[in-house]
Amino acid sequence: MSLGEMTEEELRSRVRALLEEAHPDRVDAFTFRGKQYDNGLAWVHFPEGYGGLGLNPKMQAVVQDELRRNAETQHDDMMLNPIGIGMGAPTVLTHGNEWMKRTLLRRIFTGEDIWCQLFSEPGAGSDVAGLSMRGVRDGDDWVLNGQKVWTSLAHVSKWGMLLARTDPDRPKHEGLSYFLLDMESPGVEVRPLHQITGEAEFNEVFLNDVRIPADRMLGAEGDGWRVAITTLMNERTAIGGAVGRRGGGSIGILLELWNARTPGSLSPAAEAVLRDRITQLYIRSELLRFTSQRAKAAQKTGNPGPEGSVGKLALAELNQRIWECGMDVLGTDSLVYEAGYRRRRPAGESRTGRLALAKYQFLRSRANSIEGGTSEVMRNILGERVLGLPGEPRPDKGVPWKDVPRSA
Amino acid sequence: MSLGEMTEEELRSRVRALLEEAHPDRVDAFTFRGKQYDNGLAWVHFPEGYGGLGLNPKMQAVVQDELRRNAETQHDDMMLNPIGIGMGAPTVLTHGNEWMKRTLLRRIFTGEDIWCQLFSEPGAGSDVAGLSMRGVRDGDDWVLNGQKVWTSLAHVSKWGMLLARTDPDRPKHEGLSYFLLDMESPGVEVRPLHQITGEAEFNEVFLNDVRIPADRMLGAEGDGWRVAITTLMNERTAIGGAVGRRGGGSIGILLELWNARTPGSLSPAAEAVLRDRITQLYIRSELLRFTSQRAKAAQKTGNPGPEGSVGKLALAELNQRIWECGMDVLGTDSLVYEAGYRRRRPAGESRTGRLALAKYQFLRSRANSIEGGTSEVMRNILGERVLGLPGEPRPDKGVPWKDVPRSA
Amino acid sequence: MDFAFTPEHDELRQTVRRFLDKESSETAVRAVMESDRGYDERTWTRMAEEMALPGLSVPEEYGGAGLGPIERAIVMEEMGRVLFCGPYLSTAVVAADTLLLAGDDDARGRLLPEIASGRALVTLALGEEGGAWEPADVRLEAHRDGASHRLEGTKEFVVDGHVADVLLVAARMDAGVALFEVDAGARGLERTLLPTLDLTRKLARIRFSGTSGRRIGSADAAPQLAMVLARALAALAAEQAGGAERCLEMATDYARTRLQFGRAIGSFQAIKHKCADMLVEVEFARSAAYYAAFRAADEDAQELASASHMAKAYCSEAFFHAAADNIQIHGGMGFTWEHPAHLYFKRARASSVLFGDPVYHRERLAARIGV
Amino acid sequence: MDFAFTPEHDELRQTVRRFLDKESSETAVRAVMESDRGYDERTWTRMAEEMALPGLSVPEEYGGAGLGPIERAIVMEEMGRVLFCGPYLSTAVVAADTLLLAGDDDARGRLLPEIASGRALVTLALGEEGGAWEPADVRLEAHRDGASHRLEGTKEFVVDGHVADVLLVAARMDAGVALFEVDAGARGLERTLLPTLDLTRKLARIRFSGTSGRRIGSADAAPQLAMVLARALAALAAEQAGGAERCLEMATDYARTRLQFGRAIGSFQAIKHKCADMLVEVEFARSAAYYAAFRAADEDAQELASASHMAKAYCSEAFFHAAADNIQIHGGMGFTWEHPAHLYFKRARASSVLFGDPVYHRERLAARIGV
Repeated sequence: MSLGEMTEEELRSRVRALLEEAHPDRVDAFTFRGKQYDNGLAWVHFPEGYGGLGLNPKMQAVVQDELRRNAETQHDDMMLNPIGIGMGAPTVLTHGNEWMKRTLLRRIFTGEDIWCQLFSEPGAGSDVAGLSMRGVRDGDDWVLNGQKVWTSLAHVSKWGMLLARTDPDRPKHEGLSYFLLDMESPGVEVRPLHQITGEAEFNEVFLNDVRIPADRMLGAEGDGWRVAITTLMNERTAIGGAVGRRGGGSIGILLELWNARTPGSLSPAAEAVLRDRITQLYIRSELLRFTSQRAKAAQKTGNPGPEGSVGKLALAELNQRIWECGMDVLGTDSLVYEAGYRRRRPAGESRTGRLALAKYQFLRSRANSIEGGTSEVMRNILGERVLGLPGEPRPDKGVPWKDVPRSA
Repeated sequence: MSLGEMTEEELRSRVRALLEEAHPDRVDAFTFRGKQYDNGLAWVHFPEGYGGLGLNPKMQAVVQDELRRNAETQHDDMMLNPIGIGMGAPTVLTHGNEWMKRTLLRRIFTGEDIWCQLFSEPGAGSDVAGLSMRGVRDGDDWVLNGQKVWTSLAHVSKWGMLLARTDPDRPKHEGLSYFLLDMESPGVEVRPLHQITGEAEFNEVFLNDVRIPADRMLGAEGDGWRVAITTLMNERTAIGGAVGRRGGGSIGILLELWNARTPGSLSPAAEAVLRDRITQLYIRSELLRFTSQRAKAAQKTGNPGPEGSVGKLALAELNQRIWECGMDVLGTDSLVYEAGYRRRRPAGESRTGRLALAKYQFLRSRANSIEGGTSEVMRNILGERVLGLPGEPRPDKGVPWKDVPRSA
Repeated sequence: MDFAFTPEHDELRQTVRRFLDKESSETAVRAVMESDRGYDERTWTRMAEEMALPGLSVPEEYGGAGLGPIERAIVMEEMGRVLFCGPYLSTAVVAADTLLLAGDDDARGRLLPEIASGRALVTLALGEEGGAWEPADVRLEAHRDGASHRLEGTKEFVVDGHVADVLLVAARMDAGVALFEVDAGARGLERTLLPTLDLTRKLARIRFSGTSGRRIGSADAAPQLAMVLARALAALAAEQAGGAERCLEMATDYARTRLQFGRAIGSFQAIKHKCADMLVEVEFARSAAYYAAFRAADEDAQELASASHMAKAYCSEAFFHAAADNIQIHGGMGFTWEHPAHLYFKRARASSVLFGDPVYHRERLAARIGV
Repeated sequence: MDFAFTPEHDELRQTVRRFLDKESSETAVRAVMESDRGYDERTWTRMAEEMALPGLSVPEEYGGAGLGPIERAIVMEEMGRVLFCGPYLSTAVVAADTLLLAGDDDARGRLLPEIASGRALVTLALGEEGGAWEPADVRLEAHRDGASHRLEGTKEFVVDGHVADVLLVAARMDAGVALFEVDAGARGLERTLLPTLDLTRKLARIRFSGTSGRRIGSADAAPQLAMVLARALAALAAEQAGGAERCLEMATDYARTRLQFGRAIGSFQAIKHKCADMLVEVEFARSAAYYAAFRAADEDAQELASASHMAKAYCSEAFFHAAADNIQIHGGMGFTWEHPAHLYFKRARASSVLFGDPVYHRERLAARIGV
């Protein structure tokens, strides 16, 4: 029989076989996930030999279920290599060469190699395709120079998915190529990028005459944007997508803060005003949940409407309002920032406890309307793709990249 | 002595001489204003023979003062011919030919001829210079065809200041000419334009093969936009300019409505929420007053800043919020529109009494963010002229008008 | 599952939309709104005979279609889109629910078939001066008089009260608030059509002077009335969502085709982003209305109460914003009588107050969720 | 006449701006905000010796410049623009006013010259836990003990309280609320620097355990304190207006120069119109702050009270909006620690709460105007 027709029961027995070989309760995650990969149970929809069995993606749920049934420990933490597993693997499978698929997919799944994404640049924010990092061919290598920014995990990554400009004479989308960068290469410098909270979730990455072997290019020269689309399509943007539980998330904390307020600290009138605001925020939070539920229901019935597209914009706005309101509820207590602003990698204590979390989120949420597409860009997308309104005049359209005005 | 050096006392005695000749308490407005004009006391800064004495504009105040001192009745109602006096006269004086100045200025001032302005068209709103009304030369006449809209007073006007396209092959600002239209000409049809309140403040004006003698053109052929600027510069846009008294205007009525509310019709909480909203609106109303005062003070000291430019935008927004709040204060009473929607010219009863006025204004105020420059256009002006931000790409720039895409 | 509309639902929506496109064009709406009756009898009859809409949620045993709140929300949403002028809310929604819930078999048997067949218009007379909508606020009094009762007092803002054949009147009695059936022809009944801000929904003041009424249901109908009101809010919210959707469509259609400065105005971010923000509110409004409809459907009284407060509070504001922005985007044209934009604006304003305004409903919701 | 600034005013503004450009650069602000003292002593001394700013509104007889609230508003507005870190608000505004109004010649004579010369930092300790700012809310107690008094209790959010040489403490006595002068070195005094959200203004908690204090002024200082607070609000509002102005400048400068899609981002209406709306709020904020300053100048207590509530309520929100929009317009960059945008955002948030938040002040204003 061909694996394509493998039944659920056959798959379950294959999982039990894996558990005979290596059991999560007895071996570490690295060892177990290696075996899981070798048995084609990492991504069952991937081809045989690449961590899969060529099955329908839905079948992966069967694997996870069987693992949950037969083991206490679950070595399924996607977060151990989110970008590698979420975006790297599908990109390598679709556009990578044989060497990449053979060598890298397994190490991605085991978490041996952490991956990061090197697209954004200081001069290319909303306009990513306008990026400036230069890649020049030199013998069997490409030599790269320039700076990337907003790179999560760069400081612990082995591989970076990098987009660079290899032909400035073509219009911006057409002059890009896509590389796999060994983050340990000479000339790669990673610096923490501190944000409003003092913490550094992200990095700046500087490339100074970094050499990348030509066979580390994904897709053809000048075909980088198409490859980048694959990566971005797989960006696991939970933003606005997840359906939380009632009173969960930000609004839940706000309600806790409200109910924990010091009696008498507010006048009855001030309480009434704040209560009306909080109720509005509660309603919006619920409606955001319902709207994602509608989106999911519509996907099932196969005719998804606009309800799926509004989440990111609405969530960013709502989250900021909620935390602003939280600070108003805290009143003078909001003058104090107990956790302090220490310049370092994200640490727990700024988010432990309702109070610390509220203050941290008040600051952190300012990024919600910027990261993963600014609210201005989201409104363009809603206006143009969903409502069918015409785009703006585009002075950079069809113009050689080198001739398009850009920030220094 | 030349009149330029006429002293205040000399001017006052000249006014008293006029009063000997014709006294407001004894003669009607038409007769009196005729004499006032003949004595050069209509617009003292106009030249002799054209209703003025070639004096400093400031001296007009002296005339009005002297008239108030010596007469009960004041024949000074600018509203009897607002567009003629406010915009027509200066335009004629600056760009009109001798015949126009000799014949029309006096009749404007006496109110014998009411004037209207024929610029806007259905297809040319924010983009007035894009207007379509065609003017074609035929012998000694121009033949005009097309439609104008939003024309106040057209139904009672003798003369219309009309902007038409005489050269479609030039870019839009360069192909316009400016005409004086005798509203009684054959082919001119005036239709009332009813608005949200049912009333018709404005008109639509249709021109069907209307002939205008060539010597009724102001400025040169193709020079119409420059002439139009003169007209628009003199538009007496009180909007946002006037400094009202505390608690006057819209906010005053809102406070009256609030204090006249039925006790117990609102819960204490609802009262607190509305009170906070009303207080915010009160604050904005005061700040709008202060800001206009600052503008006036800055003009005096001769270094006006941005404070003068924000009024129109702020007032439109504020006025709408105030009347929305007024309806909320009225609660279920806002379900009723006592005055009814009768299709006719503006009539008093829809605005008599606090209640009727509030409901009328709630509807009428929707136009505040559209008439005299939409809020979107005002934001462009603030952004570009005040803050110096760059303009948008302009596909119609320098393109022959006939080649610029436009609405049917 | 929540928000899972069936093919039958979509079919119903399409049928209703086709019917309304034919029967409730802008011309038809303008004609009817200028009339005193405020609806077209032929259309209403057709709606009953061809579509069975008046009896949509009337049980089959009473000659209705026996469908539920979800189908009703779909119908109201479609009616809201075209500002349908007719006694649907008063008769087919509020009155039908009142009779269904009042627990009076005799009244049900007499009146529901009349409603379903489109022969009778029935409306609930609840609100009074000062305009509170809760049974507790009823001041109109009923006194026993032999077999029947006599009603004394005035009802305000009674939807279609000037044309209803039968009035269901909430009146105060010692035991609490009870419901009374009053014939439109009864003596001592004075009905005044109010000059409404929103011409597309007629309201009447009804004065009762010793008017005789027949009590229906129990001596204390407060709980039933609360349920009737919650379901009415859900239906009204769906109508508002429909109105908001239509405003967004009008605005975007215009923004796509209206050219200024050589560009479609919809290509300017000022307009485009206004439309995008409208879209978010419209989708939220639909979520709110649908959620309330689904809660009404599974008769979860507690959750329905919260959901209906939520829906009415949010949909009222979303519709008003959409209607106001639609005028703004249309510029001067949107401000004229000839353009339909102002009709939506007035409907939005009026429906936001009918059965309680957003602040009122948020206050009720806050109490329920313990904020 | 209102809002008529003289050439001297403009001259003062220019001088102060030049001084601050030199002494309070972003680098300087960052250095000082990271320090515990929270200000640069050399800058403060220079501010006294070269500019006579600490004593700006101290009468000449006490070694001050004898200028008034208008000049002070100008200085605060300029300081707000650059987020000047220093004891100006605490010492030169609030403490100086307290001493001026307390009506205690001896205290005036001893302390005002010290303030004017920049030798002493003085601050008013008013607020307490729960954070109400009215004399009526003071709970800290003072008990007579021979010639002096003993203070018992805790003050919160005392501006520059950790570095002040002298504390002016509002304490409850049977007669009402009185003011006490407490030496920073006094026994039974515990001062804790609070980790503030806004690093550019330091706050301290001060615990008094039988600490001895010398009473200044009358036994009931409530009216004086109310006036001190009103004048403080006017000054703080001017600082907020200055901060908002600067945010608008930063945003527009960036929008002019930052290119995306081959265009300056300021040519996109999304950004351009955001800036235009900021401009309106900034101009309104200045109007509010200036009006309060002019009312403080002509010592119209009633009108000043309303004006200061108005100014603090409005300028707080205008500054916060401007600071938030400035971050948004700067995109990712505006969210980094390296960029100054977040410093304004935190200052805006903190100053909107200091001495009462907008809802609080609107409630007070409503009571005054009878809404």
